[in-house]
Amino acid sequence: ASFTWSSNLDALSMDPHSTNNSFTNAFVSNIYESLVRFNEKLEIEPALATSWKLVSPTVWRYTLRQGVKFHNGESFGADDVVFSWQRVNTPGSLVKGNLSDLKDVRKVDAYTVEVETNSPLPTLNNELVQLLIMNKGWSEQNRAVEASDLGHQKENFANRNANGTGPFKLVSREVDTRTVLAANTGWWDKPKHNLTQVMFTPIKSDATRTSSLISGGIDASISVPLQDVPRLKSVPTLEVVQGPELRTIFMGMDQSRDELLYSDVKGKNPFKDLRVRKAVYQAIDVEALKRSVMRGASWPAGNLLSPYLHGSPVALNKRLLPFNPEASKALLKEAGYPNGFTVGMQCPNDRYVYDEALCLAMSSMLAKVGIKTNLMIEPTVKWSVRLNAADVSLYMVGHAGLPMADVYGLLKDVVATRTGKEGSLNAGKYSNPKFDAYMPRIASEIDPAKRARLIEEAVAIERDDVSHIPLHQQPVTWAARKGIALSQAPDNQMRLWLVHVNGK
Amino acid sequence: MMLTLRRWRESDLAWSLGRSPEAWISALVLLLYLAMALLAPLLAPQNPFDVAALDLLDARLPPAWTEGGQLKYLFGTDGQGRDMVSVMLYGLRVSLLVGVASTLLSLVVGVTLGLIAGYAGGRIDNIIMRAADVQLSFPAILVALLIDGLSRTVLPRAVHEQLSLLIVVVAIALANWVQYARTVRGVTMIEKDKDYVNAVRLIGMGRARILFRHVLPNILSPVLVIATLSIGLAVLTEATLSFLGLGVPATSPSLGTLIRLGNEVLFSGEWWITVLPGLLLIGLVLSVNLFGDWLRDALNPRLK
Amino acid sequence: MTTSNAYSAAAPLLSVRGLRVQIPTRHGALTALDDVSFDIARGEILGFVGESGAGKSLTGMAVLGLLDAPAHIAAGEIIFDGQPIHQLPAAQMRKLRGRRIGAIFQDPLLSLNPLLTVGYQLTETMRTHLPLSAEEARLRAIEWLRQVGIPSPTERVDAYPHQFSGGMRQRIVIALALCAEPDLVIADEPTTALDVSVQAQVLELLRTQCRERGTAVLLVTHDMGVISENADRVAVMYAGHIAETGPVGQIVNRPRHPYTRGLMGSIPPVDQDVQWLQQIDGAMPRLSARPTGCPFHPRCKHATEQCVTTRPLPHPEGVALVACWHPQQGPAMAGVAEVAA
Amino acid sequence: MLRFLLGRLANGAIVMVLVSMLSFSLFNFIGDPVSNLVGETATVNERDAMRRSLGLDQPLPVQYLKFVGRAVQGEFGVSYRNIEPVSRVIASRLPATLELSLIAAILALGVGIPMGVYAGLKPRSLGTRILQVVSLIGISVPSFVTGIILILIFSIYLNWLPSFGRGDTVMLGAWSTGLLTASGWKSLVMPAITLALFQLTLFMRLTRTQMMEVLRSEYIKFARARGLRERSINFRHALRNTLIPIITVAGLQLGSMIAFSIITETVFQWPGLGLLIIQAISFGDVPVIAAYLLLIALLFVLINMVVDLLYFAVDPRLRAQR
Amino acid sequence: MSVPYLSVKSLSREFKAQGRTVRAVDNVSFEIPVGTTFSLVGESGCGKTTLARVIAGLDKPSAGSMLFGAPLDGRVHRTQMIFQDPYASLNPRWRVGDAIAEPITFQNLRPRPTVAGRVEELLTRVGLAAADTAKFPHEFSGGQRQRVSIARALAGEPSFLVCDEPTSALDVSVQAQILNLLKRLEKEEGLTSLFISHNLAVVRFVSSMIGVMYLGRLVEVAPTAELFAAPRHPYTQLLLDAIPRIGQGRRTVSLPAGELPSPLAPPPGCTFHPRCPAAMDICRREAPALRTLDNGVSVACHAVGSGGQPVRFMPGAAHPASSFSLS
Ligand SMILES: Nc1ncnc2c1ncn2[C@@H]1O[C@H](COP(=O)(O)OP(=O)(O)OP(=O)(O)O)[C@@H](O)[C@H]1O
Ligand SMILES: Nc1ncnc2c1ncn2[C@@H]1O[C@H](COP(=O)(O)OP(=O)(O)OP(=O)(O)O)[C@@H](O)[C@H]1O
Ligand SMILES: [Mg+2]
Ligand SMILES: [Mg+2]
Repeated sequence: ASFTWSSNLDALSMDPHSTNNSFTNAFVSNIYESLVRFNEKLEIEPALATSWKLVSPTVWRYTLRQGVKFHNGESFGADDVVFSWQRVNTPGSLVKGNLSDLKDVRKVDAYTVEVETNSPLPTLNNELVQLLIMNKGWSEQNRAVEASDLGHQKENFANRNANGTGPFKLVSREVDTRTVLAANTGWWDKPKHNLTQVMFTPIKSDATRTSSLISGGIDASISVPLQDVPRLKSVPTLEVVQGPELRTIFMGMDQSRDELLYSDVKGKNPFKDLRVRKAVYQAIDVEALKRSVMRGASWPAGNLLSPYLHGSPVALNKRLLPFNPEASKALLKEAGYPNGFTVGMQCPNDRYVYDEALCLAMSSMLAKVGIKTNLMIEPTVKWSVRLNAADVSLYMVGHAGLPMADVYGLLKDVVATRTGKEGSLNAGKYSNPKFDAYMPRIASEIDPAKRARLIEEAVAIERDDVSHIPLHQQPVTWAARKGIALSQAPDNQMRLWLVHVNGK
Repeated sequence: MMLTLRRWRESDLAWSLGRSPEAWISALVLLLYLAMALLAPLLAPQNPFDVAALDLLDARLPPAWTEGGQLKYLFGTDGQGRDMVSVMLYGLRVSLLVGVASTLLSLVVGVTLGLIAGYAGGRIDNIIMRAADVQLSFPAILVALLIDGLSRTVLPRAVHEQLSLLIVVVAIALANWVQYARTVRGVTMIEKDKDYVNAVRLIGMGRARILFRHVLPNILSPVLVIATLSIGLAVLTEATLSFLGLGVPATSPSLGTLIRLGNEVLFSGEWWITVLPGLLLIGLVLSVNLFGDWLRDALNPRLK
Repeated sequence: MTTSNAYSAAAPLLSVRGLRVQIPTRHGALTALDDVSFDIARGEILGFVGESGAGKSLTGMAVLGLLDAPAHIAAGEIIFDGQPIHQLPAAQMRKLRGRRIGAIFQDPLLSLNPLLTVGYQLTETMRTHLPLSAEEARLRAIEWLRQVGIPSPTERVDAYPHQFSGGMRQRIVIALALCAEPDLVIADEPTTALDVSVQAQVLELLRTQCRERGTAVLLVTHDMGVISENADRVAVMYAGHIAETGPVGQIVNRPRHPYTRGLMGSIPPVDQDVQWLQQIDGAMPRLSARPTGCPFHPRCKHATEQCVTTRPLPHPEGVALVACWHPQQGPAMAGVAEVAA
Repeated sequence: MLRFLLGRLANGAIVMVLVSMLSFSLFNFIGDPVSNLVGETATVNERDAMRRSLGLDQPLPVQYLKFVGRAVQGEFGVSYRNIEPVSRVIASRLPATLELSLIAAILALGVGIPMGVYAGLKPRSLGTRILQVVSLIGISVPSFVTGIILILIFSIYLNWLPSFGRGDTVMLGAWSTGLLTASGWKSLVMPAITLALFQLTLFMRLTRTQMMEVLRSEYIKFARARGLRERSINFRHALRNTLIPIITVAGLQLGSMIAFSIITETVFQWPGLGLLIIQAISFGDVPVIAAYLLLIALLFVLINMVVDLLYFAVDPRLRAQR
Repeated sequence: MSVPYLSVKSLSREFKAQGRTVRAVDNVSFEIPVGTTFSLVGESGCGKTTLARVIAGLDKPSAGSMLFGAPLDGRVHRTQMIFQDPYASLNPRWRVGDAIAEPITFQNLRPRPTVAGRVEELLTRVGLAAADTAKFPHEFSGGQRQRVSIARALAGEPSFLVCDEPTSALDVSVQAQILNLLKRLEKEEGLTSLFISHNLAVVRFVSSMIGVMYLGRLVEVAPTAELFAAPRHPYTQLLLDAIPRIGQGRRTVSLPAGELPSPLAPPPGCTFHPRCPAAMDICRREAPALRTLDNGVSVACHAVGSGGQPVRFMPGAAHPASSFSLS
């Protein structure tokens, strides 16, 4: 059967190493595979490796699958794995950062490789998902041994051509128009899908995408605007599937500056006071946001971590404090702000589901307890500059814990003290040495039970500190023609090899 | 004052206005719009800028006459629970402000440059007209980006945030000055050689004074025509900019932002959020244009 | 020329009777022409003079059926070759224009379409009215250019109007007016835009061409000299009325109407020195403020009570028709009147 | 004539240099491409490395000179977003936009001018009044709304036309055209109407005023006085003379149609320059933005030249002078 | 003789047009005595307006000089100008009263409180009513506007008046009013003027000296009576003949063919030679200089004898009242 699907984004490139863009990575995963892969429940399952074992605390040995062929007919082997590791380390590669805990990948024999890590790494397989395997011979033939290097104005063949081992082959590609894939009949796995040809057409405009679903121009869409859900549900031939995404949306606060930016408070920073942070927490009605802004489609969060993330402390997934404007006002008064104060509020307007509307609604909620907000709503290109420069006071941000789907990445990016290597999204510069001390331990604790306890303790610290104010997990909303079985996962990735089209 | 009033009443313009139903109806509608915009704080049941007064629970209520509507909100509410009547009144205010302010600004810039180019000629003329060419190859959207970015680097942070409305105005104005400059330049080149200008040159009057006292009043009618028409265009441009996320912030609603936000929920049945401001905008642009159209014909001596 | 109608061959080619043209405005209808009557015989040149705004052009346009809206004929009739044409349907009037009644306008630069070659404009005009093939028409166009004195017409037939000088252009306009061989040409100030020396050439051309073909001409101008040298008869207009009509010699040498006399007297003479020019004080009334009775009475030193109340109708005075209660006698000489300082 | 063209070219060159400077200074204001490249969770060190690798850490004049140095060789670098040479990205998008603009222009001129002629010939008729009001509605509705309304009617309710894309295209050498397939034409209808609507109204209004002025001119009166047929007067004599101002405006409008196809292309996912630029802006794809701006400037320069040449073709007065 | 108010010496004015140079005024010299009117005649495009603009100071000469002598009564030298087109010479947006007052207030000629009175006085002077101050130009007829222009010119208290075809756009009855007014001003105020026209009859009425221009050059300068009695230059003769005469009936015109050559490409030698019946070889090669003859007449023609006796070059026009024969 043939299948046409759409999203608001297009893959940036077909090269699995040249970009670090979650949609691109997800798209390319239908063509290229790694040693292991996530299934729709985000569990690790064997892919190009059949088994693995720990040979020393920092060295793992992977047995590769035999008889696997690349799309061009060449056989897959250890050389390709080593080659791909080398390619990931070329200057142009942008996935390097996702594999930064790996030290080396060595060939043992034709079908065995060893992976050495910098330190004991419980999440190695989660990281390895990012190491998509390219064919050495093909890359050498087509001068694609290095990833495209933007700095040197270089493009390479792999950008618009692909040769993987995955369930689908690239047939043609027109950027922003359509990318056509065909089923790989020689795929090593037993296909659960019944697709022969897949057409992907990105449609940027929400209304147009929805119209195309209704008029039958496309079979499925993986970015359905929430407001269109009722309309789509009313179409008898369509079906809407909705579930929580890994991504949690939360509010950050500047907790490092001595004087808050964009504020009428001079000479001090109210957010350094836990009472003020709690006051903000209690002023925001996440249930109201869910009902009125998110149209019922959100999962109010108790902490920053989605329950679907590996290692998530589910026990802590309940609100720390209830919504209570009176309590909030009392806290503010206690902290010395009986009349509240004014603060800048930085939000993106094209990044998260209803990001702008959420901020507008929160601005109204905060106003009710006396915190007047100066809204600074911007497109992502600008908003991200602000985050990087920590040019923020009260800001919205979100994190999905991807690509590893593990709590560690999120905590490292969001909560850990900002340094050159950590806290990249910690624009408010929250910093608690007690929390930071947990980080290396979580990173290298192999024993799952011990690791879970460490995580729970660390998250409790951060949660009690109100380092951030968690809002909710936003929804993944897909729609498709009835009779098409899609397997939706919280990482919002279209796994084409699990799609089944009935009839036809 | 009385004299001007009387002159106006007896003038051909007034007469021709009376004879064109489109013209006086649109003039009436414009006056009505103007009144609504000016009196918005008095007319609006709710102040949409007072965020503390909003209740999220009231979000997306349909108009009062439909099922589920509340009498409190005649035209329903938007996604933030703002009363549609109020946001539309305030939106009209912002849109008109953007339209009029940007038109005035581009008019002042364009007319001044056009006068200078037309009167001075030669190298100065050349420079100004090249600048016009450059300007023409920049779509308003990119101009808006440029101005926005520029103001960010030049202005102190806090100031910039409050100026987004001004930035939109400046961006639209910059995109539109060229047509004034070109028209005025052409007319100035003709007017400056007329003998009434020569007559004042003979008494030794300086250039600037001649330009503004004598030439300017005579080029006002084509300028007036462009201005009326471009108010409508500016209102639309603002709407388009806001469609691209570059317009006025959503907190100060313009008709454009309202339509843009409402446009997103058109399929979900919440038609009033986009249709009502849309109709208001169409009415505004339509009457401005109809009025401008009539003015063009009425002021064109060759068509009399 | 054959005439087979109820009127005798001696009947005038064009006869305008009691013509009234009105222009509706918001202050009511303005009467721009009132009770205008005159005849033109075949082959005759009738001069039309009068102050600017007196209604000369309007008369010509009324005859052509080309009054600009909202001006329209409110009363009177225009009879051309025995046939009333003032109420003719547009399509029939169109066939008449160009074919039977030609026209020449004041400004040769503005009269020619700048984007079409003169040859095209000539052939189109001819082929609209005469059964000619394209080649025949072209040959005739060249012949016409030759006749109106354009040097090397074969080459210049494909030239555009801007490639000719003003005098040549006006000659082309004459060729255009005559090329479908009309019986009457209405020439509205055909030389006002031209230099004196060129003017003489053009007028002579018009005169010869019309004489040869027996074409009658309504020659509108305000240059008495031009009238004097070219017209057979003259009609003098003042404020929408015809003040005086008569043979050219009579009007020029022995004008009867005080206005005509004033007009003649205010022309500075070329051949003699004068101290002061005779002047008619005041200005012609505006259309919206026409005086009662004789329209000239506010400026007339002979005006009496009668002139204020009752409008004089044209009546014969010698060989002329004069609309005046107090027609004057004797020659009107330029420069005789002393101005009251 | 040659002198004139050379002068035009020199002027064009000045314009291009100014545009290049302006567009370059735009870079710093667009936002930061680095986040989009390395991912928002990338560490500070990774960002800095990327910034250095792109040369964004160098002083602005140095960046500009490098940019100009490459640009004169027709090199605009590699698109940050698609990692393709910018020249190829633009070349692959240009046909879509040009075809769309061209068809829209034909529509605008082909419908607008006849409507304007009618309105000019019968200025007081009921038809004209209706035409004027209705056409004004066309320019009172923002084009993103027009687009959605068209989609609602023709894609959803009637299901006649596809709501997005360009349909099937055929390669003619390096040019991908949608004009040779049925689905290409079907896809073209709605975007072309959306894009043309504003210009159509503009041309109608312009033609009407011009027509009314020309019809009052002395040579039209003289043509009437010669008893020429109405049709010939209206079309051969009058319309021709109204063409001169229309050509100027048409040139400018074609240029701005190409420049302003942004909205239409976004609404209909039309894979042209407009869609490219809007995505480049939101990504911070500086090389593409710079090249796009230069291309638009070049287009305007070229169009201005073509307009001048058309003047020569239409107006014999100009032909003689040069 | 009398003192010259203005002496123009070898004045030229060139224009660059379409890459070529047009000599609109070519080496012109003449003098205007105090309190008299000097007229320039010549066909359209011969350079009259250009010369007038240069003399009025609205334009710069390319070469040559102008010298304004001190007026006899010690008044300051002020130039004013009356323009040809009565419709373009008044600012349509200004009330007539304001337009007339402007030269007074701008140059501080009168104390402020008296300005209004002065404006009314000027208006009555030119035959308009004091009540007309509040009107706009469009409320006047062409002749009335021209009178407003004259009032405005007089308001500037000129010692020198340039009149560029002030009556060409008007009909004869209005023309008579204006010409009488100008003549009265000269007589009463002792104004010196330069008067430009292409109408010889008008010029004869107003001026004491006449200069005839052809394609940018002066071809003949003579006292008015002398010029009309005995035109020397063939072009002057042509101009005189071309004027249609009144009351002499139909005439046979046998004017030479040919029209004004283009000033862009003037013929070599004497620019008039292509139209001149007396053209000789030398005329095609050499431009004749303006020679002063004994009776105050200057002429630029090779064919005019050194003694300056008038010779009839033009075939002339016969004026038989009855017959007409066609050439
Ligand atoms: N369309 C019109 N609307 C108003 N008044 C008009 C119109 N057409 C002509 N008139 C007036 O009618 C009168 C007669 O005009 P007409 O053009 O016939 O005068 P004329 O004798 O030809 O003058 P001129 O010598 O200036 O050409 C004038 O007062 C003129 O202003
Ligand atoms: N600004 C200019 N640029 C180029 N050529 C000019 C300019 N002004 C005048 N000329 C040319 O100079 C010549 C003389 O013009 P001018 O206006 O002085 O003539 P004129 O005798 O006043 O004519 P008219 O009787 O028509 O007013 C003409 O050929 C004209 O084309
Ligand atoms: Mg007339
Ligand atoms: Mg002149």
